[in-house]
Amino acid sequence: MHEPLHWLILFLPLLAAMVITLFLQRYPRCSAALSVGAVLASFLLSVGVLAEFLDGRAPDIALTWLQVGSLQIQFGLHFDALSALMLLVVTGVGSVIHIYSVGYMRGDPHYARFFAEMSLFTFSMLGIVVSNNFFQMFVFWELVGLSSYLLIGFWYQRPSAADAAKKAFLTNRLGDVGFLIGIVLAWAVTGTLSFAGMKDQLLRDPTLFNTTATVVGLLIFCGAVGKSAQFPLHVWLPDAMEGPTPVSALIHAATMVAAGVYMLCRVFFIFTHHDLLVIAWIGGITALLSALIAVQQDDIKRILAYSTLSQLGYMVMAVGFSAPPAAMFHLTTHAFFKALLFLGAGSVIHALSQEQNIWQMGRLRSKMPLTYWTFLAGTLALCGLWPLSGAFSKDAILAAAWEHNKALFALGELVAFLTTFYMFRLFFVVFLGKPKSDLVGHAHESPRIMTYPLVFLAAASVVGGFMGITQFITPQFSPASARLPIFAPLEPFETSPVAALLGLAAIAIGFVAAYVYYAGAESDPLPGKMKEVCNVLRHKFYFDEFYAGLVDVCQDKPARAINLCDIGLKLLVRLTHGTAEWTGRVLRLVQTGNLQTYTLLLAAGAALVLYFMLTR
Amino acid sequence: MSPLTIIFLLPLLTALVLALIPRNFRFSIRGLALLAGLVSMLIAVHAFCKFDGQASPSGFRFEERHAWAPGAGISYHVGADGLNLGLILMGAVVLFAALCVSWRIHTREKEYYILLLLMGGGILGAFASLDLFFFYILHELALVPAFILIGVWGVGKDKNYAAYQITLYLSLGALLVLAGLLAVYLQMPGASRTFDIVELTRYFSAHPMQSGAEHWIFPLLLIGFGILVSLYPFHTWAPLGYGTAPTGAAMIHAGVLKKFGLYGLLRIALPLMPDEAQRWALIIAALGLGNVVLCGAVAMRQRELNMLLGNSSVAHVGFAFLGIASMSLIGFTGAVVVMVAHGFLAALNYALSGYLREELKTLDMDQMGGLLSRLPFIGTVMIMAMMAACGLPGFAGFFGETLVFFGSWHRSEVVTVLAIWGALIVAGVYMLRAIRSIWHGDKQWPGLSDVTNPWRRLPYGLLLAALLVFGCFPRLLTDNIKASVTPVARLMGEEIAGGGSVLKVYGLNSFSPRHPVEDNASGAAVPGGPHR
Amino acid sequence: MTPVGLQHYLVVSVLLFCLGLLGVLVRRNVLVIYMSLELMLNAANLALTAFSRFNNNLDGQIIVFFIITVAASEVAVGLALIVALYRRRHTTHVEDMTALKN
Amino acid sequence: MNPAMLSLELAVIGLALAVLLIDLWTLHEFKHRLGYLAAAGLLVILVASLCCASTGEPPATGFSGMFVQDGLALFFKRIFLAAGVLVVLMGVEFRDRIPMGLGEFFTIILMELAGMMFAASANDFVMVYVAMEMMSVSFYILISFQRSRSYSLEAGVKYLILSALSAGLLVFGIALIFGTSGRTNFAVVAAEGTRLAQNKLFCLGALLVLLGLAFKISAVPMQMWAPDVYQGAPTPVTAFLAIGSKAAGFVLVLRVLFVAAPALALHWGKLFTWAAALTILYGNLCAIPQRSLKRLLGYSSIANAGYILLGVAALNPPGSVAVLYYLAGYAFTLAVIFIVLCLVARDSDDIAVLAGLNRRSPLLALALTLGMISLAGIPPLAGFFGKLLLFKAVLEQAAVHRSYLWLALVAIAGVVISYYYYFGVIRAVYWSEEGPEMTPIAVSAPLKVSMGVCIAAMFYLGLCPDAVLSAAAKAVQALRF
Repeated sequence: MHEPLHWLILFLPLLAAMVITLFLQRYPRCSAALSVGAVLASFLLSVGVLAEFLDGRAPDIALTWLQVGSLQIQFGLHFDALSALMLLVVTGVGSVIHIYSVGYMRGDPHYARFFAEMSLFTFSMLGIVVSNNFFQMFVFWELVGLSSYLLIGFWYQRPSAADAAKKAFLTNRLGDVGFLIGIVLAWAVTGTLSFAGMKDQLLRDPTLFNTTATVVGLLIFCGAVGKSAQFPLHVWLPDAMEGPTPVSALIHAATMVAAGVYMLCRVFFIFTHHDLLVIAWIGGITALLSALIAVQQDDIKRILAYSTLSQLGYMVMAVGFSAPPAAMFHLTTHAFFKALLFLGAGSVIHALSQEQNIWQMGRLRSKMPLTYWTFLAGTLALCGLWPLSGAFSKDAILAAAWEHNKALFALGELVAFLTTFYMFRLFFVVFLGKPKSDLVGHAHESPRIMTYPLVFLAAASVVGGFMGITQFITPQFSPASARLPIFAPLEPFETSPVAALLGLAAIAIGFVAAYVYYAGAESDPLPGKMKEVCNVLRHKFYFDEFYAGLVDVCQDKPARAINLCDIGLKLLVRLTHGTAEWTGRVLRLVQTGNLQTYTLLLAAGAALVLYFMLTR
Repeated sequence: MSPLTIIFLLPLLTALVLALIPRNFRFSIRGLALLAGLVSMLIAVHAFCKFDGQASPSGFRFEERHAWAPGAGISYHVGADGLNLGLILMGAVVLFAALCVSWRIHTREKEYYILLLLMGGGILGAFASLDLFFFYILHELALVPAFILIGVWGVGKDKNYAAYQITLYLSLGALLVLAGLLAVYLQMPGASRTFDIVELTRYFSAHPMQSGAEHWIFPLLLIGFGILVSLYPFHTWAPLGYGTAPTGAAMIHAGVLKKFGLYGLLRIALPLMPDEAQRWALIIAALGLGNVVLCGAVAMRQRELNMLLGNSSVAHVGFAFLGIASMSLIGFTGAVVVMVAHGFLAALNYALSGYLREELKTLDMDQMGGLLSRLPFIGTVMIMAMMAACGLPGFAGFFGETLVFFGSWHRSEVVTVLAIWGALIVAGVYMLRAIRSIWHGDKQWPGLSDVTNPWRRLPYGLLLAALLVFGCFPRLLTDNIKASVTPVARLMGEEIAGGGSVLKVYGLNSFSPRHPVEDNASGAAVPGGPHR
Repeated sequence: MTPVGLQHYLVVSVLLFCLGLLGVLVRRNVLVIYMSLELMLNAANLALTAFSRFNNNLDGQIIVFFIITVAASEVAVGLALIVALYRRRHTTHVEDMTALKN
Repeated sequence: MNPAMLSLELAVIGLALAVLLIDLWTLHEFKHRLGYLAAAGLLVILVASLCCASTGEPPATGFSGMFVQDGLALFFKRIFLAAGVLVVLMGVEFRDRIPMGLGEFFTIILMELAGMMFAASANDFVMVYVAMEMMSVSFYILISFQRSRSYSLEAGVKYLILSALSAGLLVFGIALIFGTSGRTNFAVVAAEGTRLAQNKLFCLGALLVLLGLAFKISAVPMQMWAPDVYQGAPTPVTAFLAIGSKAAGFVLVLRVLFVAAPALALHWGKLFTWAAALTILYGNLCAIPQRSLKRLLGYSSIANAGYILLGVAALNPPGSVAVLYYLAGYAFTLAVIFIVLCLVARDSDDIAVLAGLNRRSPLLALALTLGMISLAGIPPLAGFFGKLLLFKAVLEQAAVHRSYLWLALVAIAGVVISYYYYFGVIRAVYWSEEGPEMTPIAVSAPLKVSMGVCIAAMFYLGLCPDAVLSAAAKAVQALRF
């Protein structure tokens, strides 16, 4: 491929976004076509890049964006296994979701704006993927944050959506603060921003970072905590479900939230084992907390959101176990099945006139068969039932956990159980049982432009495990490792049978538990049985309340105090001005108009002058 | 004739011509003013494109020099280098935009345009001048117009106080600067005294000022320029002044005039008194942080849009101060980028808030909400502008701010961390809250009208485009800037080599294991970095 | 008895000057104030004459002539002014002339 | 002795007598033409002084050294003549408010002018006294010229008493100086300067003289009269007081300090520093709450005396150059302002009369604004460059004595405070479109021209300082430091 074509991968979506914003606001169909075309073209070009990479001809392109003194900032396109895989995920899943959106968003008054923002997002996400240096990555990191903000707040007329967008952006920014500080620190020590350069230096001198090594790693990890919504910054993701469902699928399930994981893999070389331990535990905690919360959610999209959080926790945990290939593998399969689940949920919501409460659904199996079957495939893949794709990727992570940290392994198994439990809770309540509201009666299968993407994604979810993704990516992280076989259906059971079997057991227990409680349930039986626990879970462990208090104490109260100081300063200025005026008014009283006052003062003044000049 | 001369004389002369036109000829008055602004801007753009710093040995392009008053050491000397080129371009664009958005002014148009042109032309001339006399008086040309503009066309019950406050406060700063500049001038031996900045710089780099004099001259300049730039704690004039000023005046004042002080510090105070500047670096940094963090926090509490924008604008110049306080090439470059970027940004923000004020008759954010659906164009542009204000990449300010972070890290980690907090979080909080309460939400607004006429959209588009262009292609600015600030940075760098005084001053470097000077060895070649 | 010397003249002159000044400060009638002012001038005259005499320098006495002449013209104008004021206001007291103040 | 030395003074006195004589044969309705005659005559003399009269190089002395014609004297005489022209023209405009004796009004102005010119050339303490009294006596008459207006009379009496009091101090001081030095000639006194500087009696004498002069320039502690008298006097007379009397006072201060007693002056820096600082603060602070325009200008004149004292306090040649330059600019600035006041403030001089002026007469509004800007010292007008020179002189001294830095800071504070009331005037002019009186104001051609000339001069002095600066530098060569 020629070099300009590589640039086009990145800039086609941006171009689409710009053209739509500037010229096509009034032409919804054209804008949709343009947006979809752009992302499809990017996908095709990405396939080209993959071919190039497999041939060993993938280019490294870098322009100097900025050069001031010792600071050199490049704008580059870096293609390796990691970025090629991620490119395909982003553009591939992205294309499917774009196409789905054409149907899902039909009739919305801001149809064109939606596609412009989607294209902008695609551009930003691709920018992260192809970055060859920290700075460029940070730039696109922020842009992704922006597009996420715009898309969550797409229906800005809804106060809840507007609030959610704001919350998402600011929470992300908290992570970005650490990320940026980490970048600056890393640059200050190594003098370079490029991944390759820094990696080279670290290889040459592993003690380069000296005492700051752990700090750098943790600061960089902060970025991932924000973007991938890890504990303790996970609170924004569930709220982000206020955005349109395709947005949730693309951004808040398949791609953007995975960017954190991608970044961790990309800069894996910078982490020390202390960092990795922290990363693993943060991932584990996130996985567990969100899986627990998901058990007691009633909003279909929120359940999926917590599920996403939980799976992201898995991926981050995998990075913490020094297993980036496993993380990337799970990232890919998760992109397939979580996008599928969201789109399926979207299909349901679409059919039920925007109803999202699962306790208003039921028996949709007969009304929406295609959605039903694809959703089932997605659910099973998510639970990790062999031979669906989730099984392979999840087991890779659990195997790594078994090897590194038994406590986290146990935690992982617990999460696997919970995952199956809440997913089948959702599944039973929504698709089986009795209809729980009148809406179900009017439900009907979605149009083909929405169901075909479901089918496509379901297929990918099913066979994702056999695509050889680990095999493709592993050489990048451990070049010395033996070449793995491309097709290995029984691989989980071979590498770590304990993990795989325990995983299957967890799925089985989870399924049975869900069946017992929720098959045919009219309302949630759990709150009645475990009132306190459910209350805590329904309040998401009171994180939002806690943070509201924290923000009030750490930000609003100080701000109020500072504002008072500022008012004090203003008063000081007024006081100065007032003092001058007041002095003038007082001094003016001397001018009584009486000649005698004047002569007296004049003589007194003269006497004073004489006294001071002649006695000194 | 140098294009710089035309750029600033054209608005000034047009103001004179307007004075001769009868006040009923509204169309001609506005047309002529716009034409002058347009031509001035086009020449500025042309000069910006044609600029190549290498062309002359002195580093200045478009130089023009005439003897003016040799007896007093005054000459007419204009020239551009990377330091002021961007500012001139920014000033010219903002002036034109300010003239464009003034179409809503219907009372006493003639005086309004005359005063606006005087203000804009004056400050452009001040940026172009390489002679302290013209540098000073052309800036002061704005003092009276600003007073009258706020007083006559201003909005709000506090406008009288605001007009007085801005005038008195700024004149205090200007007079301190004047005293400082005169003191610098007097430091030269009697016969060779000159106000020429180039010669002053040359003289003082060969004969460093005696430190006794430096000790009081630098503070004079710092506080004087600081007042002009609303350095914490001398900032209280800014939000109120801008908040009450008519849109065009607020744009020029907040966007362009405010940069004068920073420009003065970089152009005069630092190169002439590098040692003293080093000694004050920590204080400058602390005050800059005051701007960024404290004024940012104040902005969070504001419920009036213009007060919020005013405090935000005060907060942003803090980054330029931090860049200056870093005393490094990267920091200086960042500071200048911040200056240019903030010029466009502040002008854009005030242009938009002015439109809102006209439409809504209030800027109380508690009464707004849901405006985006009624005002899609203004809303979209303002959301972009507000995003730019919280340091989003793609807008010019981002590069300035990050360069400042990179530059100041070696000086003080604590300062940098706080600055990053201020840039990403504090700014994010108040801007997003503002977007939330103004544009988002479900309030209905019948009867509002958006800007639909492409001509009316022009000024907003122009400013936004400028922000985006420099945000995406920062080298347009930085390549020129770094060439021009390299000598200044070198002056500072030699200090590091000489006594290592810098680290002692900051005393905060324990965190970073390696010294910046050594880092350069492993990094790319450093044209202007510190030398050993 | 010591001969009358320069000091004695000067003491008298200073006393006269102070007396005149006191008059200016405490009297309320403009006419009297004006007379006191003349007294001050005469104190200076006395000093000049004494200096002239004791320094053997006639310049001082010539200066006195200058002063007397100038003072005469001043008095002419001043009295006319006071009369004009009296005709308008029917008073020559300083407390009554406080229309211009603050 | 060269009688031609006195030609300027003689010409002015001759002109005065001519006006007085012609007045006898002039009908009442044509009397204002006498003003034009006087103005034209003065203009001719001014032009002559610029082109033909001796340049003051080398300095010529006459009348036993009492009278000196040097660069300094000429510089001031030109200022006086120019001020005279403008004041006479103002007087013409003012004629409807002078019930009788218009011819005498012009004559006395010319006499006054002659007194000022003598002051500029004074080289002997006796000359100082005589010139000052010549000015004072003329001012008694001029100030109370509106005999039907009790304000005018009251101002006259106040000026009479206070001026006489200060003259008393001056005379007594002269007596003491004469007594201790034996002579009254500046050059002779200066020659014995170092010996006399030890003599307390001489110091007392010199201080009393300076106090007497401080009255003329309205500096602390002799400043009390200015607001009352400025307010009460007829406007052209106020202008003449502000421009001429002050300049005459300053030339005398310079001469006494730097010609007669340079040895003393160097030790008295502190006196002038304090005087300058207090004068600046007093004038500016008192002016803030002021509503009467002429009274405002009275306080402003005190404040400006303070600024000019900065140049004296600097005790160096640049300081004196600054004094000269400032006074030149000050003359034109005040002339513009008073011309506008003559035209606008007819019945009352409350600041409210300016309301709507911008609509009534944009030209006058602009002229007044420019005047205020220059007075406030804002670029690019004369007042700015004058203040710049004054600051420069003070800062030059600050390099040696750090206490001068505080003086500079006080001056800066004073300037900032002064903006408060100067901008108050600008505000009155521009803020409101409506005023109590909205009829357009007719301006006679001579006044238009003179306003134009003054504004041009303000710009010229503000932007192109070289010519006047070198003239001033030459002029101060007469002084010794």
